[in-house]
Amino acid sequence: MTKLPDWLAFDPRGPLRLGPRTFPGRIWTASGCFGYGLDGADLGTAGGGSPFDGLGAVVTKTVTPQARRGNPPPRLWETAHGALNSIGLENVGLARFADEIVPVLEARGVPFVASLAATRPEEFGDLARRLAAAAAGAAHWHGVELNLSCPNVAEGGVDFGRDPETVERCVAAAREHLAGRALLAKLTPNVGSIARLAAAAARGGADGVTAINTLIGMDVDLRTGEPVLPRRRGGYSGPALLPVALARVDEIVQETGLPVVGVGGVATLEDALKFFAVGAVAVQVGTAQMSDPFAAAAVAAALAAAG
Amino acid sequence: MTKLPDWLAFDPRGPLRLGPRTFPGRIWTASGCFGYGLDGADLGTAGGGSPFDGLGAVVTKTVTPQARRGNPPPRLWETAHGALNSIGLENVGLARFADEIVPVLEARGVPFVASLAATRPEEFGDLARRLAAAAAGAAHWHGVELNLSCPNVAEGGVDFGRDPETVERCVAAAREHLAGRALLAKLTPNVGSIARLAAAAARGGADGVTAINTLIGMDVDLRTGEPVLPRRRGGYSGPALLPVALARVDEIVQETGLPVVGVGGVATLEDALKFFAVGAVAVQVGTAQMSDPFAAAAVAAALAAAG
Amino acid sequence: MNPSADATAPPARRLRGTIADETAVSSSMRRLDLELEEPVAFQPGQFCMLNLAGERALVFGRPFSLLAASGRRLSLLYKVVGRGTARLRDAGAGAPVTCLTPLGRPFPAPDERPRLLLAGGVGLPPLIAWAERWGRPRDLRCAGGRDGDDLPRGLLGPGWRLSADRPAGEPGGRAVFAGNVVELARSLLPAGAPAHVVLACGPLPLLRAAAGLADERGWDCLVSVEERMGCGYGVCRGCVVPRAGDDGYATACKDGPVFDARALDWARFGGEGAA
Amino acid sequence: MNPSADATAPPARRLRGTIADETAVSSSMRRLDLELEEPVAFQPGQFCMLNLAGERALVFGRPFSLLAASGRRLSLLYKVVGRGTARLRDAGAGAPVTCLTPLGRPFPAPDERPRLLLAGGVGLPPLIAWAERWGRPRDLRCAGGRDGDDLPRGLLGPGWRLSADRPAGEPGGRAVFAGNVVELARSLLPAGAPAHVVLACGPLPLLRAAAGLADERGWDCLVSVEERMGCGYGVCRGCVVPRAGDDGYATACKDGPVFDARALDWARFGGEGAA
Ligand SMILES: Cc1cc2nc3c(=O)[nH]c(=O)nc-3n(C[C@H](O)[C@H](O)[C@H](O)COP(=O)(O)OP(=O)(O)OC[C@H]3O[C@@H](n4cnc5c(N)ncnc54)[C@H](O)[C@@H]3O)c2cc1C
Ligand SMILES: Cc1cc2nc3c(=O)[nH]c(=O)nc-3n(C[C@H](O)[C@H](O)[C@H](O)COP(=O)(O)OP(=O)(O)OC[C@H]3O[C@@H](n4cnc5c(N)ncnc54)[C@H](O)[C@@H]3O)c2cc1C
Ligand SMILES: Cc1cc2nc3c(=O)[nH]c(=O)nc-3n(C[C@H](O)[C@H](O)[C@H](O)COP(=O)(O)O)c2cc1C
Ligand SMILES: Cc1cc2nc3c(=O)[nH]c(=O)nc-3n(C[C@H](O)[C@H](O)[C@H](O)COP(=O)(O)O)c2cc1C
Ligand code: FES
Ligand code: FES
Repeated sequence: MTKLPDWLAFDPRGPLRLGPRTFPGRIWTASGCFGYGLDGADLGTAGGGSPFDGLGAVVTKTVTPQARRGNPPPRLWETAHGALNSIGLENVGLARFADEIVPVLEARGVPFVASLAATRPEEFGDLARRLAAAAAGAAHWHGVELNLSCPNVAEGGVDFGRDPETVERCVAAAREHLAGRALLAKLTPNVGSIARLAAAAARGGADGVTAINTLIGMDVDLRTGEPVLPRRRGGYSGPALLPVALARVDEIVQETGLPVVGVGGVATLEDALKFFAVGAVAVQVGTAQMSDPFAAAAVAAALAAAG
Repeated sequence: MTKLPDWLAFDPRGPLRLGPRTFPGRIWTASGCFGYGLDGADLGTAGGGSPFDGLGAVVTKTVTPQARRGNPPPRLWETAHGALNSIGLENVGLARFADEIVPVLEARGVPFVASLAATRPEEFGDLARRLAAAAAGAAHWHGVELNLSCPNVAEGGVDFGRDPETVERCVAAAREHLAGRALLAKLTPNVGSIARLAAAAARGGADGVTAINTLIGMDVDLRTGEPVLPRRRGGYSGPALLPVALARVDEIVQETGLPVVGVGGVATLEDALKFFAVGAVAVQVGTAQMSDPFAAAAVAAALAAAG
Repeated sequence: MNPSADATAPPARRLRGTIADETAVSSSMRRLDLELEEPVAFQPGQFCMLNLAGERALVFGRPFSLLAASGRRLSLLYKVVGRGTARLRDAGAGAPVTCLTPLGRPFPAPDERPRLLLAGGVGLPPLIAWAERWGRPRDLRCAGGRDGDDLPRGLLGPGWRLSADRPAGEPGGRAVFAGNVVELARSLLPAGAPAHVVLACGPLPLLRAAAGLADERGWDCLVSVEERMGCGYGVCRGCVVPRAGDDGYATACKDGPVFDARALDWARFGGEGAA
Repeated sequence: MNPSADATAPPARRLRGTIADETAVSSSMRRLDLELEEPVAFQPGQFCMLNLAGERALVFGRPFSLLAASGRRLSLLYKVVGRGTARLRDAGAGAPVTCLTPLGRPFPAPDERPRLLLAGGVGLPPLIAWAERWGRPRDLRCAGGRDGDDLPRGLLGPGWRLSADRPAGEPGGRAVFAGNVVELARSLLPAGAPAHVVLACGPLPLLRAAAGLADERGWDCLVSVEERMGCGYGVCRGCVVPRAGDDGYATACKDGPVFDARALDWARFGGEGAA
């Protein structure tokens, strides 16, 4: 791809205005697939460069009110066309995130979006309030993505994020404390109408939505007949997801017109352009970022180089 | 695979008792992927044989009260890891199905399940009644699969099949007329809880459920920026679906204990065994049957040969 | 006029085999020779569904017209246009394949009327096969390409007239008409020329123009259509073309790919192939 | 005792390259030589995430310990156990790869205390590399296999003592101890033997037995663990092993793969690898 297609409705090489913020670019990394945006900083390629080059934002691993140790291994399983994960939201908790991680991201100038999860709307408000207080002056903190859709936790998780009213209340609770930051709700595809969830997020005050989180998936070990993941089912991501993610983004854009950050199966500039074609304003790279730390940076570079 | 795994809870080589019927086998073809069970009868391989050898049932293409001409082409699109279709339920209508197709299947001794779709519960009852009357003496007609989940029709279709109460009413309406035949409800994965739909089907009198129909999917033609399918989104099937189908079957079995006929991404005996591992009582071969008319027969033969 | 329904070709089989040979025959066309499990026979106009076997298999096989068969050797001509054809080209000799063949309704054998063969691009193989099997001197054979270099001249005997949209040099030393293949035919068969039965195979604009010519002159016309296919044997209803007379569809794989031009609804015929 | 945190190895890079050579070195082990874009250096115990590039790429790279590096040539030993390793074996010379390397915390350089090297199966390469770089005569090197034929004898100099669960013939002409590699070590270092620092690499039962031996004797013990990996560079939390002291997890890829045995919670350590 050396030339950008002329059907593009906007120039995806420019910065992105989303709610009150301007993001430096439209290629982001997806939550949970690039840690807290700290690891990988010392990685290089033969041509030099860093995995952070040209990124519009790093969406950090979802943090919860308290630290979580996550699910027992194995937590990851490759299938023929994608990946299953059952990390179980292992994370350092909001306090350490705010105290130890945000300052480093800020010092390094990494544009980031903090992903937050909780099990009740009030807790989302609380998380947002605490983060806003701790990171008040952080110039590179562009916004918050509410993870309303993690399939790998027993309480809350995906069921929680399937109810439009709950989505609206979670978003509204967080919105209150996030003046000046972009607020996104990350939605699950394991639902009938994702557009209804998006509309609910907008009513709650979201500046846009992120779609999609993982599908529910499973694999079986034929030697034992048992599920490969100890918790049986997990989150399905990777190349197999692309057509599903595109359809869900399209559904939201067509039915609500909201700004959508697309995610699911993106590995190349071509994949990203498909999301732009259906109206996504930015694109996240998830599973591909795990197999190649430079995946998102390479998409951003290819986009920048396209004439 | 020359030996069946010893963790199997039952011998999948035997016949299958489902409701009032005994099916000759547990490897079936999926609706819409093997026509009406007529085409392909004259196909052979170097070793002889027929695509129908060893099949437990052919689930015929879904028929509706009236014939439908389906959607404009292109109706099929290959993606990197699966297929998108937007056939739009093109079919000959119940009358021609009952009058012209059932007698041939019956004469050829093809065990079959008739797939039916309509847009209101009463219509399902009507379809069942008409078919039962026309095919009363058909010994190879084992049952009916209610397609409550086609994503490619404007009215009815998948939205329709997402409401447990509607599912229950459709099943109950058909059940009335189907004494002596197995009744299955085919469910959509584009929903939060598929187990709730399955439970509703059971309340309506289904002998089991079929899971899953296609996911909603989409692709974009990068030359034009337009969706590849004229109706934008279509049904996503094939290898990419396997982990999703397994998870959905597992969800139903774990939460309801109902008999489930598994479908989604099956191409080999190994794939089929994964469905048996999570408790499916039979398995359907869909997309794989399109690329190889002998796919299901080969799975059945491999199963029969396994010691 | 009906494409052969009572084809004398044997019923189709799914055969395994390997790629025996793969070579360029023009600037854009390649020839693929398969070595299959069993001998195969076919009627010109029939096709196969070809797929790589094993890990490199595509979700669907790809339809290719049959060019020639000799014992267990089956030959095609193809153009690399996307993922599947690129993978075929890169697979290399010895790569395992599966092949469902022969499929579809062929071009009928000739009667006393002369034929006008109109072939463009990947529409060449069935008409090359037809001409080889049944061609007579009074038939007019026209093959069209983009620039002339893309015509597989080694496979087009001296009986073939050539055209090119933008003729390049004359590498084959044979005169190339500047224009499309239907324009070439019009130049050779001006109004008042004796009636020909048209056999056309190529991209949709060619078929449309061929049907238009035949309609104008009141000639019979058979066209071989191209549609994306899933199964190739009639079960998926993925490969439909608009049928004349009602608002329904016929399948390219089983009702076709060869149709009487009058059996198709040209007004509704379009979509992606029309570009 | 800590695995080297201040490794002198350079930071990891993602390098492109090709498969330069691929050959069997025992009944079950194969050697893979890569030719990369740039020269690479590593510390024994470090690993790479290797993937095929292009159409044959796997969703995730696969972790392989580094055996040797010389200029732009990087060598591994591997066993075909599943889809990924089978695809590597079948890729053939010249196949393009990507390689993220060197990753993880290595085995530390030696101090004055003698080392007991315990290597089993695909745990051999890091300890072969360690012995090559830092081995001294007083270190005891033990390598274990299933039947002896699966040990890559050409790579195990005379300093290595060999064991096999079910010894086959003696193709290498060298005595093979009947039993597992920890039993071999116990037979050579009976109770009261001088203290050794244990370096262990292999399947979980081996690591567990090695940690048990060290614990009994009060020796230091470093183990290199194997876990399924997604990223290899610390971002996915997929490769965790149970940490001692709390009920949390450490990552095999970044906190390890080499751990002080006391840093791991052996009671919670298990799952699939335990079989
Ligand atoms: C009956 C029949 C006979 C054919 N005979 C030949 C032949 O002898 N030689 C040959 O080279 N090709 C032939 N084709 C076309 C050939 O099947 C397509 O070129 C091939 O399927 C493209 O596969 P791909 O994966 O490389 O392209 P894709 O990536 O699938 O598509 C690339 C491009 O090809 C177009 N395309 C894809 N499939 C078809 C199709 N079935 N028909 C028309 N356009 C398509 C797409 O619109 C796109 O522009 C025939 C098609 C049919 C239906
Ligand atoms: C730090 C590290 C270093 C390693 N070094 C080597 C090495 O030098 N040589 C070598 O041959 N192998 C090594 N391995 C193991 C190697 O990564 C696996 O054998 C490989 O990933 C299997 O891939 P596959 O697709 O062939 O198997 P899969 O189809 O993924 O799995 C097949 C079998 O391998 C097991 N397996 C898969 N991945 C792993 C894993 N990461 N660890 C343990 N078991 C696994 C599965 O449980 C299964 O039994 C190492 C692993 C780690 C974590
Ligand atoms: C290992 C792993 C961990 C993930 N963790 C999170 C998470 O913590 N929060 C979240 O919102 N999404 C998480 N996701 C989902 C991804 O952000 C993304 O939505 C999904 O994987 C689809 O995109 P992909 O196909 O590009 O991976 C995770 C995905 C993977 C594979
Ligand atoms: C071309 C095509 C047509 C289909 N038509 C029907 C249909 O008429 N009725 C139905 O219940 N399912 C239909 N399906 C869905 C399949 O029966 C099956 O549920 C789905 O494709 C998943 O299985 P697979 O991955 O094995 O194809 C169709 C699928 C395809 C690909
Ligand atoms: S390709 Fe399936 S019906 Fe023609
Ligand atoms: S493999 Fe991703 S954190 Fe270790």
